[in-house]
Amino acid sequence: MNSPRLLIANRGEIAVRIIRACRDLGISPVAVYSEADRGALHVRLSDYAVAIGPPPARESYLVPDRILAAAKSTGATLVHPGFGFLSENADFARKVQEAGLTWVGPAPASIAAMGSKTESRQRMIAAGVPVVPGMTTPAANADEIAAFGRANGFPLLLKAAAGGGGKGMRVVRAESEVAEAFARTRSEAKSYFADDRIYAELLVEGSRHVEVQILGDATGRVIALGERECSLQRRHQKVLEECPSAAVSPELRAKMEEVAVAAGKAVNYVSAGTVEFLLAKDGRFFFLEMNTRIQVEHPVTEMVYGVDLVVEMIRIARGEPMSLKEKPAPRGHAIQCRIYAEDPAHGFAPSPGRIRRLRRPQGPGIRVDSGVEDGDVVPLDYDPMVAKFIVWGQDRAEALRRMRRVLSEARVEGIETSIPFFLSLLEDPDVVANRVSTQFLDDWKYEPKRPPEDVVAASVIAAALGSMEGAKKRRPGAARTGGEAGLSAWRNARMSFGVRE
Amino acid sequence: MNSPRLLIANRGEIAVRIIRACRDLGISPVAVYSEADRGALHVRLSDYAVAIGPPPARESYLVPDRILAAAKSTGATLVHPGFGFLSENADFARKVQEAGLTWVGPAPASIAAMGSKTESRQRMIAAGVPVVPGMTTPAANADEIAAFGRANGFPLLLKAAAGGGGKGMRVVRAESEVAEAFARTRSEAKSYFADDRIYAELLVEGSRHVEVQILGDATGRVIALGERECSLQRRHQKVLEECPSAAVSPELRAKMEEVAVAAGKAVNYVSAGTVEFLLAKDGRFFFLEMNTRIQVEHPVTEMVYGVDLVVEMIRIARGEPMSLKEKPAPRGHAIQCRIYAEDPAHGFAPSPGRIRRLRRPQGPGIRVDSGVEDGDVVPLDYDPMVAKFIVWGQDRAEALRRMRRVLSEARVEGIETSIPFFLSLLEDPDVVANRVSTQFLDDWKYEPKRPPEDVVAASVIAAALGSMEGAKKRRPGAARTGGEAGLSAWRNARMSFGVRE
Amino acid sequence: MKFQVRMPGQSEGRTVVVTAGAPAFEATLENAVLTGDALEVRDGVWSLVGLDGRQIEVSVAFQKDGSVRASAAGALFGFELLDELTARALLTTGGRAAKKVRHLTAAMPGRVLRVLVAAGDRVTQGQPVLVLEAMKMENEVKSPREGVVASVESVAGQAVSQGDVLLRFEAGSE
Amino acid sequence: MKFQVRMPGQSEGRTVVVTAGAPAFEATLENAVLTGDALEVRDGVWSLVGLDGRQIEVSVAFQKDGSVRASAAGALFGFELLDELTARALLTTGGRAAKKVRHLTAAMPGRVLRVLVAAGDRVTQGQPVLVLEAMKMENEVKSPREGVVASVESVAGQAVSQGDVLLRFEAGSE
Repeated sequence: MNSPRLLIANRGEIAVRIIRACRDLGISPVAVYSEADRGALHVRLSDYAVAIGPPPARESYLVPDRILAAAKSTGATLVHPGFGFLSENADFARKVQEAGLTWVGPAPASIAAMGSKTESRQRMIAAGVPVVPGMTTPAANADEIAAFGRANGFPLLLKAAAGGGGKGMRVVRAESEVAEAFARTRSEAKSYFADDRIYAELLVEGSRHVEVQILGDATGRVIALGERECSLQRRHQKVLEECPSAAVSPELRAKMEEVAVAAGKAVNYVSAGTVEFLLAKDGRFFFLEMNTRIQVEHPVTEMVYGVDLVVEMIRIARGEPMSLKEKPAPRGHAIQCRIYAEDPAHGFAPSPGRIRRLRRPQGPGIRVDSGVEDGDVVPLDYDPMVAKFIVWGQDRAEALRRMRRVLSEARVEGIETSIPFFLSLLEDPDVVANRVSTQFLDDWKYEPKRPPEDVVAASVIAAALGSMEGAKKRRPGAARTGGEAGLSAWRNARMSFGVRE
Repeated sequence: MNSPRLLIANRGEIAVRIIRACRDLGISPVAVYSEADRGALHVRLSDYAVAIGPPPARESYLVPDRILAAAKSTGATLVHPGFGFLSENADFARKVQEAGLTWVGPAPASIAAMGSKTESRQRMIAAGVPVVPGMTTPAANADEIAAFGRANGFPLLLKAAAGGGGKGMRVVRAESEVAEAFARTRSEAKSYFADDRIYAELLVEGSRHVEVQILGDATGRVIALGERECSLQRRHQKVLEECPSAAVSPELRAKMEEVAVAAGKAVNYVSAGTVEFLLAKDGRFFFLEMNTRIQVEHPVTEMVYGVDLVVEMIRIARGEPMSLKEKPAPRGHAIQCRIYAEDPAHGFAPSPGRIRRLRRPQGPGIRVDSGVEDGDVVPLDYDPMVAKFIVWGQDRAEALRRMRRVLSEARVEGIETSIPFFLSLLEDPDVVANRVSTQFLDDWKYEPKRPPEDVVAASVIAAALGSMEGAKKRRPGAARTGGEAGLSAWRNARMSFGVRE
Repeated sequence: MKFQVRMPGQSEGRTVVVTAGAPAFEATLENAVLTGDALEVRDGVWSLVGLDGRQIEVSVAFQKDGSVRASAAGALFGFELLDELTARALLTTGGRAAKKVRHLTAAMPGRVLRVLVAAGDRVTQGQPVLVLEAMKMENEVKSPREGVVASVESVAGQAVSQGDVLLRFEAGSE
Repeated sequence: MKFQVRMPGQSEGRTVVVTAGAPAFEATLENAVLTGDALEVRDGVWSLVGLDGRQIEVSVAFQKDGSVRASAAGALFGFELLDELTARALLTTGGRAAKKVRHLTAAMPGRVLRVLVAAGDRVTQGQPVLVLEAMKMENEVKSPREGVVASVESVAGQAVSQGDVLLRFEAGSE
């Protein structure tokens, strides 16, 4: 245990992802955990682990001093913030550095410059990068937002100034909605980012969300690693991402990459970062924000460009140049689905709990990043993302086929997940043809699929057999009230499921 | 269920691999199973499944008529043989075609030409490809082998004429060993390949096993997809494979690929196949044999060349051209470890049984192909391979680091596996530096690693706590006889594992 | 053994009679006789192979409320399975008659962020009465009916489980 | 509670005294007091966090022969753990005295391919007496001692489990 130690100021899937990068580099990972996470996978895979408080994030994962104390007590010399939590908190980054530790991320000044959406907009405007019309300072009250709406028109998008990852955003379609939306957005911003400043910008409808991955090192070199298509969003939360975007031509890619590198250089960017653009239907693109951290959807870029972004971040933080001698060429197409612990059949209600059985998909071109395994508990205190399914294919069509296979092969029992939602979504002709925008899922209604009749027959027989064998412990109990139609599902069972009459 | 159906005449990991290729192509997979495999994963992942006999392979997986009857009863129109079993049986391939089904593999004539090691050698000699001195017809008795040895010198290698995959091979170092080796090798050849013909060739010691992947389609096009380094073999069974070989220069690669394509064209090769070479220390290479089927180690090629070889085989069998418009360029380095159900600490004794707990490694650059999951049984009737761990890295050093991580992250409980063997093997400086030959593992002795002292302390405490909590059902029982030394492992526990005195 | 099975959204159940258990099962579903080979691979996970070779792996989990949750390749659904005695008993006691909603329960586990009403308040159907936070999302809980709040059974900051009573309505207040 | 623990290849056990159980455990190993937080994540899988923050996830499985199989990151090993009563009883009855080998048992499950000796044969130590096939490999089974075969307890084609008796030696024949 004389290898250097890296403290991961995060939990769940991204903490496990960073642990793997540490192992690949011969670094010893140090976990922190709230009371809700004592038995979590990221703790069990680490060499050191420190308790940092009660379940609510604001009393544990969001408390800088507890993280720093944990680093001190375990002798960690590096701190990786992951995404969310304190990852874009410039003060925290500064404190880490002042404590003599290495911050695995960009300089605090770069975070500060880009972390405030309003300041970053000002910087980009100064650098000649096109931006969407929006407020240049946080709104002091609801009236300022109403005034901006009257001047620029509705709909508006309310955003947390310290936010990111789609958290705490809200659409305001008319002046009458402003007051309530202001209060609600501010409350969520405070609870998630410990910073209640919010602002508004014009919502350009029908546009796509396309973002460019950049990587900079201490030599001043900044490169772009292509774009990601992230237009499929629900409640402003990305749910499915692709690399590359089928909507981006090589010429457009070159332009976006050029602007992204310029944006990075404008803030002396060192580390992995993402420059987000709004891509309008007419091909114009606008700077939205820059995320000065690793992104949930980074694996699609990794698969297409053959690079380990988290490993690069750690290398770069230690003062080494990035390992990529030349800009790598893209190969094939990758897609990621974010698997959430939620029930798509019941309005996507959160579905925390114990995972009774987990079958992870496997095989060629498949990557599963998850923060849980068989028997683990998904606590109700945090983001509901339990896994990411990432597939690679020679082209987009092959990647789509593989993703359907992966979603069918997977089993998650004990909690509900968004897997059935994705299975339906990937049958939508517009999704298959990439005719989407960031509003696409607002209008898209999930309908649970009717199970095939032979599967229903098999399930009923299995349940009856199981109930007979374990009559005492598993006998079916009382009934609930039923509906109207007949059991026509049985009718054709005889054709498809080995039947004698 | 109106999609075409493909019957997989195999079991275990490769059957599951082929099922995934079917799913990716929208084909419905049909499994066959012996009585030992009724509950196996390859059955559970299939749309159709047919029982084909008792556990011994010669009464089930090796009976052509049962396979054909299964295809007929389920309406399968394609048959994929996997590797081993009937995969290189030209008669079976012919029967499949005569039954009006599509054989997913090369033409029976190509199999026959290459399937007999003696005939293939004759063909290659005729085509001007260098071969190792060896018998050109099967040995009728032990005397013929002794005579060949007297003429060419010892050591010799005895091989099954219908064999492959390292099965049923034996080294004979002196004439006195010939009689017993002849009987034993013939018996194994019969039991595994249903063909007891064997032959001998000169063993070129200190050489490497390097093989070239080829792919041909019905248009007559044959391409080579680089080489694989397969020198690390135990009992003539490959255990670790790499792509590319660190011992092959770009010039040598070009030469080997050229010869491999010529070999394939000489037998009008259509499908995926492998041309195996013996690479001598001086850089000369000799044709060993051609495997006219998919190979256990195909995933390392898939990862480096970005191609799905099983999908290509199925496409090609259906008369489509291969999907690769141009020969793909290699990227990075891949390594595969074959995880066997065997106990390296006890002479690699077979270790079948129920897998109580399985943690599969995950993360970037990792692929796990396996035929079992949590709770599954590894039967004693078949090959002990339960999984393949495959890693990809930007270069060989990164791939080696990832493989060490993967082997440490994995947990298999309930059966013993070769994982500890690989963890030790990958610490060997000669393996790290690729200073190996096919004899390397003959001289290499596995020594179980002493567990770290703090891990021992933690385990003892966990066992004591567990024994206290579940006293009735898990209380430790009677003792066995012990050894000699003291428990010095405890001494330093106080330093490394949170101690008060 | 005889069972009644009912799919969600269907009022009438159908009869399932199992005449032979695992492994060589035989079951009658209405007029059709289904036979094949059934193996419980592990607790609740079954592989069924029909006479025509059709293989289906399905996991069936008996829920607390007596329903069954089934999970197979790309399919996830629930149904009710009752043995005949239980089914008849329910029919006799009229167990299925709809009841009036007397209280509001949590549809999901979470933390109460804000309570928007107090005892004595009159509320309309659909009116937000609480804000529940779960997995970093604020979820408005709406009143399922019109009526007068008899008591609020939860306070801000409290963690609640699925099914916990959040507030009660006065009887006959709608 | 007091235990005796012995690692393979070590004759003397050491004493482990657990003075506080999970979660806040305290145990004495010889002179050292180890304390920390222990959680059984699931059956037999423990996460231990020491006072200095060192985290170790270990799975401990109690074997049929009473030993413990431990599995942690990159480490797989066995040891014996006995509570003090059992340990003392064994010491008193001399349970540890080596016994003479009276029979040959199967070290692994497999199928008997060939039997190379018959009752009455005299064999030397290390002489192949059977060929066992498992997982497609032929494995020669060698005699553990010199002696006379009293009876062969297996026939070609027979499936055997680990520990099954394959043949017996005549008493005093070495």
